[in-house]
Amino acid sequence: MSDENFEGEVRQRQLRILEALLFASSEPLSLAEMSPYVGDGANLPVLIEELRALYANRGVNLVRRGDRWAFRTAEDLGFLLRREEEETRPLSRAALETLAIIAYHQPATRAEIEEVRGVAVGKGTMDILMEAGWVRMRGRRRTPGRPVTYGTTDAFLDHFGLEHLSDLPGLDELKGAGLLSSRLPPSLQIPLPFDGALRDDEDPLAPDDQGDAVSDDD
Amino acid sequence: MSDENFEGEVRQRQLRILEALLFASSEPLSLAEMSPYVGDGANLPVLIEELRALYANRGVNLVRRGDRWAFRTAEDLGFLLRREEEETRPLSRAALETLAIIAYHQPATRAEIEEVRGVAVGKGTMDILMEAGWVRMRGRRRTPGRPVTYGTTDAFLDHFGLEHLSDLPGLDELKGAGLLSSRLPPSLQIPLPFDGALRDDEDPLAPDDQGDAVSDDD
Amino acid sequence: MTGSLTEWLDAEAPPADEVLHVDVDGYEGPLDLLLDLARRQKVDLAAISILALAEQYLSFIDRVRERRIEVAADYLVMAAWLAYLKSRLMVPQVQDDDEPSGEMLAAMLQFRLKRLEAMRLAASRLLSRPRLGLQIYSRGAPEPLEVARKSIWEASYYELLKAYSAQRERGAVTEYRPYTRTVWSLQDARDILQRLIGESADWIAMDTYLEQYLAKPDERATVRASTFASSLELVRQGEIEVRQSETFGPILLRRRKREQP
Repeated sequence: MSDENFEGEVRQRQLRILEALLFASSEPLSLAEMSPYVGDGANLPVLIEELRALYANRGVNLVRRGDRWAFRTAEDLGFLLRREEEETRPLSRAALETLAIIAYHQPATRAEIEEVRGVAVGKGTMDILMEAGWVRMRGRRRTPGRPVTYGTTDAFLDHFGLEHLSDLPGLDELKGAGLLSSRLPPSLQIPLPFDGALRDDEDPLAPDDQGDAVSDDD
Repeated sequence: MSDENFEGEVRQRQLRILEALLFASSEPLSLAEMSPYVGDGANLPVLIEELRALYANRGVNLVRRGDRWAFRTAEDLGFLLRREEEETRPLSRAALETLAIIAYHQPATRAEIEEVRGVAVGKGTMDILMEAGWVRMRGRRRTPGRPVTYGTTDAFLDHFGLEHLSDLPGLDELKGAGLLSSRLPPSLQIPLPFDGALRDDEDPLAPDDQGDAVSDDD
Repeated sequence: MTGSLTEWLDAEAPPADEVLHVDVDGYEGPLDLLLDLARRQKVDLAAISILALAEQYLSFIDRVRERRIEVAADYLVMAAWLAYLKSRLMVPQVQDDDEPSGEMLAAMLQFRLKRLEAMRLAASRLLSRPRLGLQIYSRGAPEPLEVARKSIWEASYYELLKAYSAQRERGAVTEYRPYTRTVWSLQDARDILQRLIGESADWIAMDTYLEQYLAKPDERATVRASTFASSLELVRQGEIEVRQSETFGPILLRRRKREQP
């Protein structure tokens, strides 16, 4: 009986050593690597199997990687440990300006947007607007280079509380709201956004069309 | 009965998540850090205590470090696991003494440390302790010159295997002998290492406070 | 005095980065030296003879200086303090002495030595604890918790319209032509007024004189203002007279009759 007790204690200690070793190791360990720590008399395969069973239903499992062993967090908890956090961020000025131009001038190509803005439109800016779900690629203009045409989405209308694109205020309304000064050349026109599916000069996008290739320094 | 079963399952899952979280992290985690993973209804202190008891006699223990928790290999296996590579850069005597004085006398100003050691504290010494993550600037003492007060961190507790500052070796003894008084002559009131937010005579550091300006030849 | 001087002078060299603070043979300041001397008395610090300790320190410093070794200032300050302490301990206390007694000074020094020794002991106890990375290990293969941050973009309708308007306005090619007003200078007004009044001695309204100039609406204000101001100047010079019989009534002007000499 006391012999059994003693054996149980030895075994318990061997298990504890294996536990600590596998926990602290940065790499999975082979039986040969663990053996010197546990002592000669130990039956490592049996001990490892016991440890595996012990951790089978826990948050951490003992897993086999080839001939080596390691502790890993349980697979079913993986998604939990990768949490998503939502963060509200104001749109940058560049993104806001680009969005506004697309809204009024759609369908608009990148070159057309840049003409109004007077500066280049970065790829990041377009990405943000597409990620926000407010801008979409509509098609390709039937002109040399076949540039992608951009337009707004229903989510855009939804976010800004518009029923139709035609609800966007025109020249007189913008002036009335004090957003445009009254001393503007009479030639200045505010376009009426095009709300339809495709314009005469637009081709639909092919299903696998990834849009314009944009250089990195853009 | 099925309600009890359900509760038991929820609890079991919460324990598994905590286990996985604490196993996955090499740094101690606070309850606030763990909370978003476990869900709202969980009673974290109770769950942590259950986990601690579960691992109490294992090769890996759940230990408390200040207000944080971490899995660490069991202390009694230390001699077995001890690796060949030793400390890359042992602390100088000056740094070690300074660390001890800060730990036992905190919050302590540079002048108080210097009084105990009877010699100026080099800037390098403080830098080493702060870089190691063991010492931090706590605030500023509300006395003329508003000197910075120093204290230890949770990483200090973690490194030296202490749950709380009250676990500092020989603390009661030193306190009893009146040796933790930082100013002469030894008064009747004997301060204890203080880990709390800020003392009555301490002001918080401004966000951009860089600490004491120290001359180069210091 | 126990131990030989050479033994002390052979003390281990200090680490290079601390060398500035170690000026006397590997000691870290006068308190460190005193503590070492005290330990050589081989008794409990509580039972130490402070007087003997002070003497040992002073003779140690003397010997070091005999060897023409620079002694750092704080060692000398301590030496001076210990010499003072020695004198306080050896001379009987005078009544009504404001300064602390020799016994109190000795007790203070003893306290500081005990406290320094206690901190050294504490440091070595800390070091002998099982330490993380040496005897205790954290997770060797941490699996970093991933927090994927998803941005929700925020923009108001007003900001959108403002952004659009601002761009269009910026882009609109506007030719800036400064609007130039016709302004009557006071000198012009005075010359014109002088000419119009001539030698007329009758009261005639200012607006009547200015009739032809007031035809242009955008010049009316400047014509009236400048003319009125000039008329006041002419009155001051005794050239003309001005009269107004009621508020907002017409301003009447006439040439002032010259006194016959």
